[in-house]
Amino acid sequence: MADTRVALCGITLDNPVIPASGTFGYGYEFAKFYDINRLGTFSFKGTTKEPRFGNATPRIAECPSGLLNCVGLQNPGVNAVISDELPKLKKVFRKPVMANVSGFSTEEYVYTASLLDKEEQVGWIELNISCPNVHGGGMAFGTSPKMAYEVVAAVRKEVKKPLIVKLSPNVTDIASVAAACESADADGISLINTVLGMRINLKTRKPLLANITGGLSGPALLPIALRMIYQVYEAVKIPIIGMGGISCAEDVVEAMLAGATAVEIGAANLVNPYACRDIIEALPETMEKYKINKLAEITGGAH
Amino acid sequence: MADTRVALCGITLDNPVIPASGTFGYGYEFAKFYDINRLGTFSFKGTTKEPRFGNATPRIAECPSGLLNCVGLQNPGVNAVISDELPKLKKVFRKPVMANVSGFSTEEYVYTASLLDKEEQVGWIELNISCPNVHGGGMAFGTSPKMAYEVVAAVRKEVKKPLIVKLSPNVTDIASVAAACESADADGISLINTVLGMRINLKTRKPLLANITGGLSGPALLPIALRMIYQVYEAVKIPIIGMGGISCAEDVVEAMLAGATAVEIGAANLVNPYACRDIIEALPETMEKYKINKLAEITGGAH
Amino acid sequence: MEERIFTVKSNKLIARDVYEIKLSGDISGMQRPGQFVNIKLDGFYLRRPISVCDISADSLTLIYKTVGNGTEYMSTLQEGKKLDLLTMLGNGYDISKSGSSPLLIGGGCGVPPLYLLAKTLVAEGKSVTIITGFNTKSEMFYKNEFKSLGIRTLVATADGSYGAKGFVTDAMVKCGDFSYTYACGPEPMLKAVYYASKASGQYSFEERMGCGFGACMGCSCKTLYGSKRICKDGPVLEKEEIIWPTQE
Amino acid sequence: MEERIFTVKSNKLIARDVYEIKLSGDISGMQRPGQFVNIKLDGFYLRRPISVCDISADSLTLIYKTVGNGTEYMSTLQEGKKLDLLTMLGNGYDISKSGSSPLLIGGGCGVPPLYLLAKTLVAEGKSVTIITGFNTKSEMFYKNEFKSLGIRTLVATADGSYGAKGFVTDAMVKCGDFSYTYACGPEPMLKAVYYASKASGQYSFEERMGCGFGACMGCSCKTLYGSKRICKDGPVLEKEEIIWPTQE
Ligand SMILES: Cc1cc2nc3c(=O)[nH]c(=O)nc-3n(C[C@H](O)[C@H](O)[C@H](O)COP(=O)(O)OP(=O)(O)OC[C@H]3O[C@@H](n4cnc5c(N)ncnc54)[C@H](O)[C@@H]3O)c2cc1C
Ligand SMILES: Cc1cc2nc3c(=O)[nH]c(=O)nc-3n(C[C@H](O)[C@H](O)[C@H](O)COP(=O)(O)OP(=O)(O)OC[C@H]3O[C@@H](n4cnc5c(N)ncnc54)[C@H](O)[C@@H]3O)c2cc1C
Ligand SMILES: Cc1cc2nc3c(=O)[nH]c(=O)nc-3n(C[C@H](O)[C@H](O)[C@H](O)COP(=O)(O)O)c2cc1C
Ligand SMILES: Cc1cc2nc3c(=O)[nH]c(=O)nc-3n(C[C@H](O)[C@H](O)[C@H](O)COP(=O)(O)O)c2cc1C
Ligand code: FES
Ligand code: FES
Repeated sequence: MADTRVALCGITLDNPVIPASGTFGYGYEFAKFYDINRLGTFSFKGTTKEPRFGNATPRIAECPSGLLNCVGLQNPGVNAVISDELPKLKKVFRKPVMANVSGFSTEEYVYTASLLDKEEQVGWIELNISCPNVHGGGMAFGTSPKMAYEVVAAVRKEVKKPLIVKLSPNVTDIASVAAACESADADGISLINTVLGMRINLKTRKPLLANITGGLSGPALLPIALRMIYQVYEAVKIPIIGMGGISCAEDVVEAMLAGATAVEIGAANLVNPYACRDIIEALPETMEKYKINKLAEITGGAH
Repeated sequence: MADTRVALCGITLDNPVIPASGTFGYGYEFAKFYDINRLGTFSFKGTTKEPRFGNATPRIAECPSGLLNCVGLQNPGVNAVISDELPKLKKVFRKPVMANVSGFSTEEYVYTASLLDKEEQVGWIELNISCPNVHGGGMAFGTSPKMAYEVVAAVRKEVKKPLIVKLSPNVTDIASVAAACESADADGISLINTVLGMRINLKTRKPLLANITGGLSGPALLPIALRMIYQVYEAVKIPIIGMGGISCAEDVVEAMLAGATAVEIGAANLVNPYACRDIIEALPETMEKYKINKLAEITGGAH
Repeated sequence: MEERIFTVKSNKLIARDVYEIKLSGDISGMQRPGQFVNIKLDGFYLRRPISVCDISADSLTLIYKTVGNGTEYMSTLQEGKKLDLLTMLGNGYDISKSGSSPLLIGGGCGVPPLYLLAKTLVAEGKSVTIITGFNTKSEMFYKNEFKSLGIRTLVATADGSYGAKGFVTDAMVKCGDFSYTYACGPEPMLKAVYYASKASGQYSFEERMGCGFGACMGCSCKTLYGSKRICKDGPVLEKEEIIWPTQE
Repeated sequence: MEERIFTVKSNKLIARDVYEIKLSGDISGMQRPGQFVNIKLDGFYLRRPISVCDISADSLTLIYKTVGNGTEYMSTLQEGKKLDLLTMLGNGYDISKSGSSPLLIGGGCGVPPLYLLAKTLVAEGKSVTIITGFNTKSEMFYKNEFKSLGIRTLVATADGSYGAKGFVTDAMVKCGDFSYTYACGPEPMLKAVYYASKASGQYSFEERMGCGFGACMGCSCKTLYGSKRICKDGPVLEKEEIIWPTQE
């Protein structure tokens, strides 16, 4: 029997498949399509202190093997998430869930993360440090090891649950950012967030996205994500959640060999709403094909 | 009549289409397929001071909408390029050619660039600063504005022909690297080189490439390249050669709207040896479709 | 939402750059007018959303204009080709609000969903009027199909090459009063109709989509009832809730 | 090199995971044994190199093993499907060096190019012997086709399920002397043949390719005559120039 279980910061997942934040809403849409309790867990839409409508539209552009988005963290704000979304979520999802947290200042991160940390169903806090730091000149927290250290250390103090830091790939040296997060006592690293890109509308001769640039996701990212997972695995000892273009069970195995303990699946959910279910169903057969008995054992196998 | 001409650092090209270094050899292979004098120009294989065999094989891996390569600058060394390749090249190509130069120390860059600068047929020097700096701890020249400034300034002193600096996309802030090159008196910027990636062979559980990581090229890069061209266009006044995943005439227009004066085409030549000819032939029709009379006028049109 | 495989039965040019494609497959549950399908096309990452134009016993009719690479590719699909569709997407029009004499207004590629709507309203015994607007005669389609439903059918062309010269709103003034408005078309047309009609109504919007079923927040818009997703809470909005973006 | 469009005539399983595909199209200039074609497949970025196995008046036979996603996809291609091929790639075998009684040695997916080679040598009046090696009987193919050429045909299987038990080199010792060796197969087999045979010969190599026509330096190898590109200066190397990589 193929054993697909993995342990993520002390919590055992039935399988390593985790829908990525921003591509799975709060789970209900998908709960109509299949039993989402089959998932390892899922990471819900990025939550901020205040409610956000996000950016103007168009927010989506097609790319070769991927898409750009500039949704801009649309969410009802942490208070509404706690009062409205989590109670509804509880009805369709019985497992611990991953709370994805964003912010534009260290205080916002701390505020939002510490509120979500107290929610029973929240199993992990996933701190998305790719947002521009409004007090730091707009440069994203995740682009410098120093800023990353500061925000992670501040959140760490207020958060008891496992703290996973989600890194931006738009950096020269992702391993040093990961190492900074580890030294600020993060419990895990998740990567990669989207790669900054843009498209231009040839008819209007203007950028296609209202926000000019957007984040690239989808299979186009896969080789970049694998390289970064591999690099970060050599730089830290804490577990890694790998993501970026993962679309099938073979990609899951590849990301785990590169160093991931679990994986997140983003864009694939949008084009195939059954993507995560299909991947979970294909895992045992794929494991057999590559002679894997316990999936957890292959993490980092390519090093 | 569609006017496809563009001026690149004082030299007029019949069209903005330039096969990218490393994907067009020294032109002969392609001269058998079509008249390469129809090209704007082309950038020949990266040349170093010493001959290099390059990395072990496998050097190539397939990716969604692209490929990884770790050829490792295989070339016969600058002296053989001058004595053997350029005379042969002259027989098949009548236009000024772009000499792509690589090195592992500032001295090597200066040595190679100044020798090629003296060659009559060389129209431009394209300085590829993505190579690891052996004296700078292995970090690539192109990853820090300071290192970029130093190598460009040193080469600039010895080179009379237009000096175009080719940037690596594997950086947090490409605009600042471009600005450093401009202030070191570069005449142009070309971007992007390949994005660092990797793939793993699931059967052997080892990295697929002998060199572990390789550079991603092909359509997967297009949105990343467009974003960087756009950013660099806002940061410098010197002309930009845009590249990264360009595969058809519409992509050429898109890169030019983002800020490119001309474009290079890399991976597309490998899967379709007629790619550049096909693009050149499609340009007039595409210009008509988007109501462009003079192609040169659209550069930066999306800003 | 359901994922279903359909087979191309026919795919033909019916006006300049406009194609009618008929697909056979399981159409159960797809009768609500104003809903759309999201089509996976080989070589494209995102699906393409197209409104349901008509439904028969076992087939689905869509009408699409070739505006880019995806729709260009669609126009090359041959009989027998299998397509993966997400079906029953969006809220669709609420026909219970139509009153006795509803006016339907469609512009360009906004016309198709009004066909199933008109057919459904006629079946409910309503007295239906439709105005369709096009740039020019060669782009016009489905005039006869609407006429065959036995409804009053007006056409406006911007250049006057067919029917009334001008926009759909120019034709509206000649229509007299009506109980309700159903509209679909480009945003400037919807806006003009909004200001030109006194009656209440429902307007169908377009937005670039990531998923088409409510997961990604790619298609959000602001309404007086809060932010809504065009793909899931729309594409049809009540006239009363619409907030027009201040800048185009 | 030439780019040509071929049409699938047939595509069938001939041994475990091994398919024979016949393509019709313009085969002029493709008669040189040991050359390969590079095939564009929908949904894959790089082309897939496959050796020419046989050529008839207007068709081309290839034999391929399903080892990954590209060849898996190839195995689903139906009659009538059009394929874009770069043809006449690589140097191919030089038959002028064969002498009167050449020995051909092929292992697994290295067997196919030897068929056209054998046919060509027979047509030149040579006395040809072929040894083909497989892991096991169910993977064996083309034994009868080689026999039909009227040549001496030996088969070795690693598990002894057919023919001589062992590797091609075990079968070689039973063959007596021969004038020249032509070999194609996995690198360990080529290396074993290299050390086992006294005669000179030509060996065909594989490498992962970017272009297949000499432009990218993706497939370089070191030889005693300098660095060579497997795709352009190979895939066939002279025995005398081969440098075996020191580590596997
Ligand atoms: C709910 C809904 C119903 C629609 N119904 C129809 C219909 O019945 N007939 C018809 O001709 N068209 C319809 N459209 C528009 C149609 O989806 C686009 O014209 C089509 O997706 C363009 O694809 P392309 O690849 O040819 O263009 P490209 O511009 O190459 O497409 C690139 C991307 O932009 C998106 N896109 C481009 N234009 C639009 C647009 N106007 N609206 C939304 N997304 C767009 C595409 O889906 C794709 O993701 C509808 C759109 C929506 C949102
Ligand atoms: C000159 C030459 C002739 C060949 N002739 C034959 C033949 O006649 N019959 C046959 O079955 N196979 C042949 N091969 C091997 C064949 O090209 C590969 O098995 C095939 O490309 C694998 O593709 P895939 O997508 O199924 O595998 P994947 O592993 O998914 O392919 C991924 C990438 O790796 C490359 N690749 C994978 N394996 C090999 C390999 N062994 N050699 C070169 N590239 C590889 C692919 O081309 C592709 O770019 C030949 C290879 C070369 C270089
Ligand atoms: C529409 C969309 C919205 C996203 N929103 C968030 C978000 O709110 N928070 C976050 O950390 N990542 C967000 N992401 C990034 C994904 O979680 C993921 O890191 C990225 O898309 C790469 O994975 P993929 O290639 O599998 O999509 C979003 C991605 C998409 C496509
Ligand atoms: C096989 C290969 C070899 C390359 N060699 C070089 C090189 O020698 N020097 C250089 O500056 N860039 C080299 N490049 C990078 C390309 O010139 C180009 O910057 C990159 O591939 C992105 O463009 P593309 O997506 O059109 O291929 C190489 C790329 C490939 C695919
Ligand atoms: S397109 Fe994804 S929510 Fe509407
Ligand atoms: S594969 Fe490109 S040179 Fe051989």
